[in-house]
Amino acid sequence: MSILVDERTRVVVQGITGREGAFHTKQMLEYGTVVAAGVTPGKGGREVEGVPVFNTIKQAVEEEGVNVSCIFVPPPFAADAIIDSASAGLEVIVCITEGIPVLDMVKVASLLKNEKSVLIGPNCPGIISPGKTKVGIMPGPIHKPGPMAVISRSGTLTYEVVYQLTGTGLGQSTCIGIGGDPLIGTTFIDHLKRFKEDPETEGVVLIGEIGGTAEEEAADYIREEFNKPVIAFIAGQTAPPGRRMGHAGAIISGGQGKAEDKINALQAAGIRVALNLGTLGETVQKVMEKS
Amino acid sequence: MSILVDERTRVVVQGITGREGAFHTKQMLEYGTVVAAGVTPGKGGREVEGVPVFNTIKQAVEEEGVNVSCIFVPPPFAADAIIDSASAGLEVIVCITEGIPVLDMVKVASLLKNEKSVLIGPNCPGIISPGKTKVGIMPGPIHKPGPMAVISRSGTLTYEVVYQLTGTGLGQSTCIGIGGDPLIGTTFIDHLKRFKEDPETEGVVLIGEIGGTAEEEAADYIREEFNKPVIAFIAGQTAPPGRRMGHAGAIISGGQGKAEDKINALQAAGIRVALNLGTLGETVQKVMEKS
Amino acid sequence: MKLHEYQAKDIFGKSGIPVPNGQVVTAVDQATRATQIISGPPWVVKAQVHAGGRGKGGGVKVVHYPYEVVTATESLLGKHLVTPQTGPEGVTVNQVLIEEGIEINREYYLSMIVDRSTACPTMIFSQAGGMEIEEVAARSSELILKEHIDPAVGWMMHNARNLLYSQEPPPPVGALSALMSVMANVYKIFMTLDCTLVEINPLVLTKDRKVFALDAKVDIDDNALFRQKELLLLDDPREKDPLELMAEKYHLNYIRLDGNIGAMVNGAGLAMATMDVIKMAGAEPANFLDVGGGASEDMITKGVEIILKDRRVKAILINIFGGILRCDVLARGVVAAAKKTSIRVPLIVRLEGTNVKEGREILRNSDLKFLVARDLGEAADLVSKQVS
Amino acid sequence: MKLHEYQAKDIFGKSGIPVPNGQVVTAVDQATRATQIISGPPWVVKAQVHAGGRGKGGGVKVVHYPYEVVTATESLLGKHLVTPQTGPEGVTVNQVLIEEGIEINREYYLSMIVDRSTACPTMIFSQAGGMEIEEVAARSSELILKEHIDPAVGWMMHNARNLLYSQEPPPPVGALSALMSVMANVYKIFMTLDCTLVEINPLVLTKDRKVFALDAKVDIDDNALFRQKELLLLDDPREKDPLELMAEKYHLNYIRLDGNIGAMVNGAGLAMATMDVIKMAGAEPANFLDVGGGASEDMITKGVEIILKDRRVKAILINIFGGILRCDVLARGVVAAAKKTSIRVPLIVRLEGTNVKEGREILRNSDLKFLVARDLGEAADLVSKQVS
Repeated sequence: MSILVDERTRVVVQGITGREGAFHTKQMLEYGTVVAAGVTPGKGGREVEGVPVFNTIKQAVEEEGVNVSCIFVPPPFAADAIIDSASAGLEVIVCITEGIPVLDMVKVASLLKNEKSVLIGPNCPGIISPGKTKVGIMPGPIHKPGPMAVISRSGTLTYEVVYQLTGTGLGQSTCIGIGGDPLIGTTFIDHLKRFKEDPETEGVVLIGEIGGTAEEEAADYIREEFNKPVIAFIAGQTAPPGRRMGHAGAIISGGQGKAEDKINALQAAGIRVALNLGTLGETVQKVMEKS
Repeated sequence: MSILVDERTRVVVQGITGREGAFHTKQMLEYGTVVAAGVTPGKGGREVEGVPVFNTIKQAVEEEGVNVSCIFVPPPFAADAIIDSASAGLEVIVCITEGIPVLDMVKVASLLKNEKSVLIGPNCPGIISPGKTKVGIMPGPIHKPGPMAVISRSGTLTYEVVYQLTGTGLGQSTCIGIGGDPLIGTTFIDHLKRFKEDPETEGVVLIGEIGGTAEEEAADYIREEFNKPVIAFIAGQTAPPGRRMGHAGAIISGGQGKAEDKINALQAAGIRVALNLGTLGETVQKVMEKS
Repeated sequence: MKLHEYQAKDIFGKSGIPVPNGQVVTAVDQATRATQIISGPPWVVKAQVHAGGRGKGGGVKVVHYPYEVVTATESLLGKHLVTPQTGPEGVTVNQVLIEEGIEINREYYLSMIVDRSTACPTMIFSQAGGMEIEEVAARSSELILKEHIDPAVGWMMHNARNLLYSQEPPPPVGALSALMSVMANVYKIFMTLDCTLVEINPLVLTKDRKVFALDAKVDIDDNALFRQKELLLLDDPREKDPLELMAEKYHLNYIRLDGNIGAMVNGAGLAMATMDVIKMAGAEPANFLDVGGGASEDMITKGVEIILKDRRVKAILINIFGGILRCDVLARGVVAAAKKTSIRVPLIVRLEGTNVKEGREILRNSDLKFLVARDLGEAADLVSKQVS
Repeated sequence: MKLHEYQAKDIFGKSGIPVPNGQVVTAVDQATRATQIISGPPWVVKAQVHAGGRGKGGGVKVVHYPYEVVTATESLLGKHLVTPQTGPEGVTVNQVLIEEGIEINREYYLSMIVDRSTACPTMIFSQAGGMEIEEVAARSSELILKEHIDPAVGWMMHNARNLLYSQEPPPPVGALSALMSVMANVYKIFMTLDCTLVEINPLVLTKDRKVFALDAKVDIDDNALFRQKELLLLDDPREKDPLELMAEKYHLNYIRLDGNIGAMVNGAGLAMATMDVIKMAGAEPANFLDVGGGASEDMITKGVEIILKDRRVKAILINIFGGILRCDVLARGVVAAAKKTSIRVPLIVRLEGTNVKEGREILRNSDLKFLVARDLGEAADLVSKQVS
């Protein structure tokens, strides 16, 4: 009833001794996540919230059998942290860090082609399988277990959507923030494929925004291969071209990445696109009731 | 009755207007190889031995449907030529060039992880499926079609072996020179796997030499997975440590790469190792008669 | 971070990409001297502004007499230039580039970006140079060629050849190596300076087969400026909106727009969606403002102040989904802002999430006049009422 | 191409890897001056030869008085140094490096190579520094740690941390960043100078947590010298065997060995196999000689001459499998050599392949005395007869 992370997940927090790392380690532990280790180079041997700190990912793997990492290290060191985790063979790498240089991500992407690790993010809220584990910074209590999957390029917008879903009684199997950067580890399609195989997921809410063509590609995939109801929302209909709207990846450039084109592509693929965020929860409820 | 290259093979010669490229284009054509195109940047539009010359591999693919390349370009430009062919999607890339800088090959190897092309060489005589096609510089007439596969790190030594095989009446399915450099595109194991699946190949002659551990790894593979007779020969039993014996890859260093260790590993895996090159042909014949 | 044309050409020149001789002037009296140093006629006088579409806005003048260089400079310096990419108020021209005119035989388009779907640095080349590349893409996309560069191997000569030999007709033999060198240098600049864009449009060939970058655009990855310290010196804050510049100082993500409803939101996606809600309610958003997850009380105060500095704003919608940013922090920040600046317009507040009760309590107990929206739907209705 | 220790340390110093102060001298009278510039006692006087195992051969002396620096220099300069890696005749010492002595607290081993099986630049690190790394590998391989570097991403800090924090105990905190910097610089040198080996053994830590490269080995990829032209200046041909040097000039692949049967073969693999045939016949190969696929008549002549210059040679086995190298070219070259130099030893010739008839004909019609072997088996028999 979830993908990628669940009760089996043993998290290592990279940058655990930093302010954000420590805060969210506490939050994750409170949610019930097994945070088995932390890593901060040079601070091995300490503890944060009762979690042992190691100098390297390698040691955290050897000593604590961690299989998922959650990265809070500052942008100049984040690519190193991702590659470190990938080289150590972690299954899932969640990178919260915002502001990683694009050319660092070019390197990361090149390396990940040859590794089995799944990278969520960077510049994302993380991933949560409600009731099981939360790897990231989303507020836990707004979630509840259930049949809806959520895939989103955004953070708080996702919380808003989840809040509405939970409000209408629709719980979630897994919610993933794939990240707001132009180069991210996974696409909508990567996760749609996983949700397709997840028997407990009954429908998907896809939250896109301006910039790039990921939503258009997802629309093609859904039309051709996806067999569960999808409800989409696209943020940025009023965003002007050429400006980065907060997210590094949210920019209309060279005539590409407009909300309008995305909405058209999704609708042409037969996907219900909610235009009004205020009533998105109700819209999802209606679609799911029909199906 | 062959692997990688056969009647379907349409060769593009990279560096066709050079002395060696032109000479061996003629030789290949005489053998019956379909040399469909040549590439020399800036010399597009010419002809060499009746073969049309293009400026880029891309054009050769588009115009002539080539699927295998044979590279004769000088060492400083050879890595570029390999990567060009790989990016253009060629199935097999045979690189004859000797003397490519090791760090260029590091780049090539890294790129090839993500491409489907099979690289034979560099610093190799090429590949021949006798009676069908020859992509390389080996003397064609010493070969004859038959059941023996030959995989070798060497050039003339391979000709010697093939000459002896043909002399004893044993023809060849495919003979591959994998190259004498420390970094080469394919290993003994890569081809053993292909020969395992080739119904017409009845036995394999494996010709190794000092340097690296490719023979030891092949021995492990053969013991565990290979089901046809293998006869091995290792050159360099009298080679001193620390010296490169002609081939860039033929060097005993750090206590590794000795002929003795290779012979021991092969014998321990139950493989017949011919110690006397002079009677190798007879040895193969005996082993094949028994099997 | 955008560079000016003259800054980008300076980088080009140092990297071996040929550019026309030129000189940047900031005062009219420097123009005469420039004509004495720079060969001409003709000369080209170009306004140095970050906004694109300069030519259409009259920011580029080709002149044939030295006195015309002076009058052209005079007509541009200190003036407001309105281009398709500026607002109607335009941008002030603070610098002018005076260049030798180059006789053009052929015009190419050349640029480098990071392609999002392949995650590779990608070179884009077209024989349809000198036009808007978006228009070329829309009209005849077959004229636009791309080479994806694998970061493990970097730029290789076959990348250049694939682009050049695909032209019909291919560039003349004498110009091939110069073009290949420009391409290799563009890649090098892109990688070593952490660029998000390097663009040469047009890249021209003269009759005697010389190659020149006639225009130059270089954008630097803001996230990489920590390791590109010397490029920081090239930043020209005069090109930015004063309110955006102020927001930057307080680490607020603010973008000024043309509407009349201000918005303050946490999170970029939610901020965009809130702008859309405003639009659907029949109004126009006056700004994008993402205060971020870690906003402090002070940042909230500054955010309200900046929104209000835009005199067009008729109402403000605050939409906060408390996560890491707690609703009580937001409320305190808004109350503090009200104490500093009189909030002269209606305030619509929608709070949800962490510490929402405390937040609402703080607002209720303040002198502040504000309208509470229980959800986004209600917020939209309230916005709608403000503009009707 | 091998560099001398002092050359390698010069590169290290310029790249930011700390090395002891030192000076290379080529004459005894420079030694006194060196002691005045270089702080001591103690001083270390080191013979500069390419051959390894210097220490065991008495090529490294630690001394405590200035006059000892002079006597140690005197005892090395111009002398033949015999090490486990030279022949019994040793190598001549032409240069001596005089260095300040460093007080050693801990010794590490650090090197970088290209790993053949992963095709990746690989750093090797061990806390068992100052010993032969092969011995450490054989005795306690768990002490040898490796980091493979993906060429797409290059050296990253976690690579260094994986090596350093795996030590038991890890290096002291004060030395960590210095060690990480050495590692990053070794990688940089390796990649930018096209090295096949960079080795620091030992890399030492002093009591006050300073880091020094006490020894330095840098080998350059011969195939990359076309783009490392400035390194060519560092080549020291005096370190090479004179016959090998001569062969190099004629593009012949010749390696001098200790035996008494010369061999001339086309192709490296066949040349090695022919040496093995000689050995199995009860003799010892005097050399490896691959004349290559494209050998000319002149190159063959030079090859024969070079083999004969080795006075230990009692017979020559020529084994040619004609492919691109035609047998007639070979034969003409051998005949020409016989005209120039008297061939004083028996010549065993085995020819096969392209133009074999013409080749045999040419030999038969010459004044040359030679023995024909129809195949390799017969060649072995003939060799056997020569030594029995």
